Amino acid sequence: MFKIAKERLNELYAKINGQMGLFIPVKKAGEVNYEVWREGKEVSLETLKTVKSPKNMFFPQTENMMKFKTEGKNLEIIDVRGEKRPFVLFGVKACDYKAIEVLDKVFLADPVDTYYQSRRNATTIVTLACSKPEESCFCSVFGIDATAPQGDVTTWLDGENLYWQANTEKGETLTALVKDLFAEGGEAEVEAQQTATKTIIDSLPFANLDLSKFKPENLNELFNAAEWQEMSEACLGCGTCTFVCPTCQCFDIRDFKTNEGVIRYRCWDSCMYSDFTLMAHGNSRTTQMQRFRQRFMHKLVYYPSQNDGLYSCVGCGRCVNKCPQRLNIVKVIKTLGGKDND
Amino acid sequence: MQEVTTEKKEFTPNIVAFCCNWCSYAGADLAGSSRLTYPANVKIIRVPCSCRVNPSFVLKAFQQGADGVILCGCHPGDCHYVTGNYYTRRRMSLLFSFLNYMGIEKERTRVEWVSAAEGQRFSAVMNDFVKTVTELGENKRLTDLRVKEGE
Amino acid sequence: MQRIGVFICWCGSNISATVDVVKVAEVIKNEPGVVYSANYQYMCSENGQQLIKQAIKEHNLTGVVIGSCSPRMHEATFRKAAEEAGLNPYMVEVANIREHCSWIHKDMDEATEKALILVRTAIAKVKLNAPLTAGESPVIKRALVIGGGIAGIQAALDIADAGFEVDIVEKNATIGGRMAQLDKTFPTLDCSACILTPKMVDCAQHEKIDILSYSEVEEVKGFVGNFSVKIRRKARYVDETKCTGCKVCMDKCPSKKGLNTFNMGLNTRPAIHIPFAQAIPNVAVIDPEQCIKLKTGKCGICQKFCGVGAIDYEQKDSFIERQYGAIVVATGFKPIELDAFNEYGYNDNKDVITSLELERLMNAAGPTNGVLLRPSDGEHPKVITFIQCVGSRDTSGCGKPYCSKICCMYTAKHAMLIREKYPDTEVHVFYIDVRTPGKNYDEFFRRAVEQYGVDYIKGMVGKVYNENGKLMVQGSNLIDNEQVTIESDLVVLAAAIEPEPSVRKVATLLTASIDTNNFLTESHAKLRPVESPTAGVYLAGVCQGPKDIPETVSQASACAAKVIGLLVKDKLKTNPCVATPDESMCNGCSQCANVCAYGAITYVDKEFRLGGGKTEIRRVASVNPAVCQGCGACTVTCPSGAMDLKGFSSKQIMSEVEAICKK
Amino acid sequence: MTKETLIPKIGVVTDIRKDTPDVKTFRVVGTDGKKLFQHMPGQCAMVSIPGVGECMFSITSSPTNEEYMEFSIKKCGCVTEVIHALEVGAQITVRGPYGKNFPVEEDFKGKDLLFIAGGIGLAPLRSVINYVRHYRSNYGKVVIVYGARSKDDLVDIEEIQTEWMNEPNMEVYLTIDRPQEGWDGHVGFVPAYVKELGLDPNMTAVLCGPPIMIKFTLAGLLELGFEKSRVYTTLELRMKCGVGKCGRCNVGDKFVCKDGPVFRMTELDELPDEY
Amino acid sequence: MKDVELKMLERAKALLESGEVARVIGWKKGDFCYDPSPASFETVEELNGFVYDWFCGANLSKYLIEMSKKEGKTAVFLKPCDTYSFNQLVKEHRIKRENVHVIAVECLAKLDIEKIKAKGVSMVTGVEVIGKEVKVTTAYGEETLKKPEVILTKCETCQKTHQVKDEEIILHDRPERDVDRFAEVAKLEAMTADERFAFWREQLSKCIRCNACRNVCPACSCVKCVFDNPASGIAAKANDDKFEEQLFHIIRAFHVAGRCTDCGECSRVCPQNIPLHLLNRKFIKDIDGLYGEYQAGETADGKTPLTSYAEADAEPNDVMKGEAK
Repeated sequence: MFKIAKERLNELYAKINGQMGLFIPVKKAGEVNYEVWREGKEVSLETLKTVKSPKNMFFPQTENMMKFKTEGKNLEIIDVRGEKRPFVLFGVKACDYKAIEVLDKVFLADPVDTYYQSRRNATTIVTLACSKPEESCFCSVFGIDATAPQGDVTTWLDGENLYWQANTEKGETLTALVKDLFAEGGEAEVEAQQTATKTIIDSLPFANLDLSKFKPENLNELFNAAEWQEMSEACLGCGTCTFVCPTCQCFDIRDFKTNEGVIRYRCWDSCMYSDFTLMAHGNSRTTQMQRFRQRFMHKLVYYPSQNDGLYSCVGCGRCVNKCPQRLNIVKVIKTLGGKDND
Repeated sequence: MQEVTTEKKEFTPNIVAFCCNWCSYAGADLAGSSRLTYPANVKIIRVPCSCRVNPSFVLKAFQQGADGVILCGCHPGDCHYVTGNYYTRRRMSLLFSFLNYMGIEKERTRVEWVSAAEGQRFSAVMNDFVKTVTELGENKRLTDLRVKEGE
Repeated sequence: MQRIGVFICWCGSNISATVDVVKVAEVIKNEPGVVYSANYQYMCSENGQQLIKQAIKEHNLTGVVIGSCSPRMHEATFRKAAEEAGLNPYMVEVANIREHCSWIHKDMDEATEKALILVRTAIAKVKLNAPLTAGESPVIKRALVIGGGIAGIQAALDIADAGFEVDIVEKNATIGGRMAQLDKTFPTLDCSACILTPKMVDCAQHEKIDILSYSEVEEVKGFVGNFSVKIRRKARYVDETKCTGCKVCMDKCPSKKGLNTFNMGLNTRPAIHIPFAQAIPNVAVIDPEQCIKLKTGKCGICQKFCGVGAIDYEQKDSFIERQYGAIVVATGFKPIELDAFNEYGYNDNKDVITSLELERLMNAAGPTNGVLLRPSDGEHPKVITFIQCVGSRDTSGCGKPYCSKICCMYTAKHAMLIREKYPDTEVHVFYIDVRTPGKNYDEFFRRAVEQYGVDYIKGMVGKVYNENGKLMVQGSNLIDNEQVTIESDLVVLAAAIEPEPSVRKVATLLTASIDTNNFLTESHAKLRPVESPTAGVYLAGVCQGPKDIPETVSQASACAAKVIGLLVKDKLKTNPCVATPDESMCNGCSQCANVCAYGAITYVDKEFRLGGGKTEIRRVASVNPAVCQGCGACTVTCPSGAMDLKGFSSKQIMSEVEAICKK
Repeated sequence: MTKETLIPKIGVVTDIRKDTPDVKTFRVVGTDGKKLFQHMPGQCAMVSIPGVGECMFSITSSPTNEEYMEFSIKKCGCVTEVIHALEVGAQITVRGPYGKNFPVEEDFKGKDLLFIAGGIGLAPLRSVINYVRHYRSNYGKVVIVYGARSKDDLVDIEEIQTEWMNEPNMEVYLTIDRPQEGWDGHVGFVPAYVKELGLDPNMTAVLCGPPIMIKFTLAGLLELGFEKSRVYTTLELRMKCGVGKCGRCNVGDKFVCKDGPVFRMTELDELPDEY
Repeated sequence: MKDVELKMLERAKALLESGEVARVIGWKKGDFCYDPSPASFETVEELNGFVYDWFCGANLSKYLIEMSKKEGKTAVFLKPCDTYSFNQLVKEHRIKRENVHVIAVECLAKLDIEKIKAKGVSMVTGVEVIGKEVKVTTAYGEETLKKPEVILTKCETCQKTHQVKDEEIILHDRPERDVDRFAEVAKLEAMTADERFAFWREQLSKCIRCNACRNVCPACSCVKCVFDNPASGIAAKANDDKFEEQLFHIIRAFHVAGRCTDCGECSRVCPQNIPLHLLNRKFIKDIDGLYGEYQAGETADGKTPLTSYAEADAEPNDVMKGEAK
């Protein structure tokens, strides 16, 4: 294990940035989101939850896929992707890291989504353990240890230092690159922090959510539950929950006319939107209740039944904080989940 | 430095002019039949009344790379449709003031009332507008680059 | 995919001298969607049109773009040609490469480049054009005239003389209006009744005119050529068909203390009465507020004495509904209330009167039988002071900002008549300006001053007060630059006139727009002064703006000409470039109707399928294509973009924008 | 399957046939004049007009056709409207094939097959029917019941009448909803006709058509003694990616584009009722 | 606030019991002391979850668009600011007025949990407001905060009073602030165009186009939004670049101009805390300055500034020169 003094972190960023791209939580106009690091930007590793999750590093909110050019009647398709420069994603929390695993199962499943894959392959992920979880956090419910996230490199941050431990080959490569900034040591501090943090995690209000009911065999029972109507009543049908969610992966493919031709791009979409399933001759989900149900059923039942029980929620609590009308997955779990939620 | 100046010299702005059919378009016709010149980069779109111009048309023009947008209609009180340009006046006052508030250069947008008899004025207005926008340079703040940061 | 043909006109050398027309036609061939492209010397010529027609047929064209002179010049020509070749005329677009290009640019390359862009822009538009057809609507050959004053009477007579049925709806018991109250008329000083009453009689006797007196318009539906109007016939408690106008009831009626409104309240009349001697119809009416029988149930004297049994205390308001092709609004005016003008002491002094009251005082059929006596004591006034512009040209907010237009002339008339009849009377007139435009008007005014020695004082009156039974008029004389006080016996105020208040309701019913002073708005101040923006509605008389009798009569006749022009048509062709809402997206928020100057938009409840077998009833806009003029104001007001304009759709305009901006 | 699953190929429209007032069949080949890719009956492809949009259509032609692919497309939205306006020679984009095919090489083999279609629902079945005709000896008896609103709405009527009706061991029953001049065939709705025909319940059935037709036909088949596990149908939901990622066609734990569009009735029973 | 809540509960019970209304729209308790959700209550039993506290900031008026279509009357609790939105929706025929029973309720400003958390106070378990002080109980102890510093941004400049007069009112509110709600707009106006551009670029670049601002906005009540409608020519789902962000917010602000009641919900719900209300307020400020003061939603009838005009209105070019008044 290595460590580096907090005040020298800028040197670390600069060093990484010299070799590859660096994405890191940056504060802009009051809000913290992942951004390209540049000298002078206000890095905020301490921020527990970035507004947007780091998923847009692999699955950007909008992404040009190809261009079409027309010459007379002839059509030409141009792949607009360039070579992906390797980059480091720095400061990923345990929940967000787990969410990448959830996304991998979708995008890297056959047939592989090469847009996602090339970004994913080019990334070295440096995770950061949590030390101050708050009341909306419930990652432990999904078996995530916020004090020991995985990733190519795991780091911990306390008042003085950042502690660094490489986990993978990619991590080692990165470590070698910046090693001269590091000193050895930090195991004791890290352990102390982990112990303290775990005590907080165990006492969090959502620490004991009961997921036992959300099993594939209960699919139809849960789907037909009467409570959906009441739970979804206040839902505005905005996409806030889906857009801040680290695991939501719905997208749309659209065309945009430019002066030279047509760009086909994909962008985030939300199952909460009324036109998500709209076709020329009908809509399979006409009510907001159906759309609301779809989102949570997908996270808690459909996805797990396709992926060996892995839930498509990582307990990051972003929806708990950001839903305009204070609806969220915790309320759904409490209403429909196992009886230990009562 | 030299390069910059030559570049500026070569810049000819793309101007979209929305003209109402009854006054301003006729005014433009009169400018034409009176052989009163104005730059070729002004292109006119005919609308029945200035009140047909939706803010989204203006924004669309900027998106597609227009450097200036000008709206011309009958003088207030002379609208062929009685009250159309009164609404235009309010809408565009508010819209253009708002664009200015967003930091879009206010010189890029303009409303002028040109009657069917004011061919002279039409040409003068267009010359002046082109001059103003040329001095301002390319529209960079409200154009669609479709280029993304951070990749 | 459309099959578009492009035709580039040389216009002799007008276009071809600066635009390389051959090149334009050549380059444009490669545009997607273009299947034919040609250039010709004069596209608008017989041969040119033939070329277009031939190409439409040979190449199966679905759209045509013509690069030529302004569409204001030959769009109609080319559309007609296309139609003759079997193509919908609205599938033709004109790129203006003459007025907007060749004539204003000198550089050939530059002009050619621009011409190409303009043609491409027209192609972009025509690709989104849809065939449009003008609708037709039938015309009901009957006109409604609202208001039975001189304006309404004249309009009705002219329309009826042309052979069309006309109904006059008059809210009072008789037609005649304000003019019937006047004594003499300027500038000829002939007797008002002498020239008006024959016309009233003509109306009554005209087989095509139906006078609906004591009636009001209650509801208006429909649109130009096809209005359906509900009219309330107020209960007059006298059977109109039986009453002979013998006036016995008036003599016998025990309740005689009602204010005579015809005489401006200067004397009284019985509860049952005929407003004045020459009233049309010459039928009595009972004032229910005043009638003892109607108020208490006891009395019934008039019924007893009525020889023909015309009295019917049980009569109720009734309604009739009729269809009209055109409506003339001639609701007239009233003098303003003078409550806001305390300085003139109108409410405190009986001898401060308005000019209209003076008219009655001087009229032989008036309360004093034409002898000028002052209201307070019946004495003959020796000093009379006129004050002009009472409430007119007033920007203080108390009165009206406009000039009432008639006051200068009638004041001169009054002054002259008084000096003529009572030469011993001293007459002063306070004025701000004297305005006398009009044939023989200034001569008339000068006669008052020069021949009759009326004392005109330029200046404003500050105060009128009573001192020892005399009315002291305190004002300034701006010419002599001094304060003057005139001891007067009678003060006459030239009160401003304003539209009859009931016009507001009428305007609302007709969705005719009204200005801040309650005058009805004309369609165009200069070129369409007698038409309301609401198609099929015409304006006559003071309801549109202050005017005197000759002007009113001319406007009424002009109205009639317009109405006749409309009614002779069997069908109306409607402009196909009208607004249409996409009902599935309409919120029914009413914003579009708020900006429609023509009242073309109404709302209907419509049922929509929601999916899952459910339905929902929503209020949605509905545009009457016969009334919509196609300005597009509603399309921008509509937040959901549900409202679009045919021929100038949002998509069309946006694609024009795109084509222009494409570098 | 191309490696870049979301990047399409360019297709050239070589023939357009107007089947019904609102259905056209488009023949498509690659720019090299060859077939764009191989597929199996029941599979779909994403067809797009750049700048307008991309839509999923079932491939109507049989895989055994080595020269080209066909799509029968009904005009019902903005993309299909533009497609309908295409002329021969136009270039479009195609990607695929997507989804599971009919089990022609597995469950269908050696079986008697019953195909029931309504309206444009014949499009996906045409592929499998012609496949079966090509490998005729691998299958038993074939019965086709096809209905539409009117005789003008029957897709591919020429092929049905000239080829299918003359195929040995193949029965074709046509019906239209309401009597019509010039039609001397059966009149009535498909579900009723199916019951009327008294079909052998041991056949393997494939249904395709509007939801309401499927619902009533299925009920009729069950009445006749058909087993749900041997009844197949295809679903149609909004799709964008075609590879089970964009989330749109998700029903329960299935993605219609990936796990369908062909489903056994027993599989559908397990899905929540949201398709 | 507790006494108000009790009174509201009492009324809700009475209305449901008597059958006068079929449902009551209010708020229901969440998992914490600060996360109540809007909810409808159809039975007295359901009212167990009813709550009205310092965090009931949501504007309930928009729910009435759907609720008023249902069978039976709907009672709704509206805060002063919500009554303006209600009137505006009635004016636009979006709410069936006859199906709604309005109960106006006291507000006294609502608290913003994000602002409380930003003060470094986490694990909040309880909140009590005493005058101008907020006592926060947390898992770690107690904290006292200044109320004006932790109220919702939309409450900071609120001077609204109840505008639905014909229905019952639970406790008249007393507006306690006298602040210039246009101060921040004026501040921006005073900047140079470059500075303003930089300001809005930075703010709007955060936008994730989640549509929360649009979907919560009572003025954005379109059956189908132009941005969802491919036929509009400006439909888009996500910000593809800076133009998109601006286009969306400019068009949205323009569409609600003259109709926006300044309820501030847009800024409240923005997950990126973009001060969206400053966009709408610019329109309000301009309208007030150019065409006379106008408060949308003050009445349920009449025309809006953009659907009316005066002959003497300012000329756009004078407005741009800053010379119009």
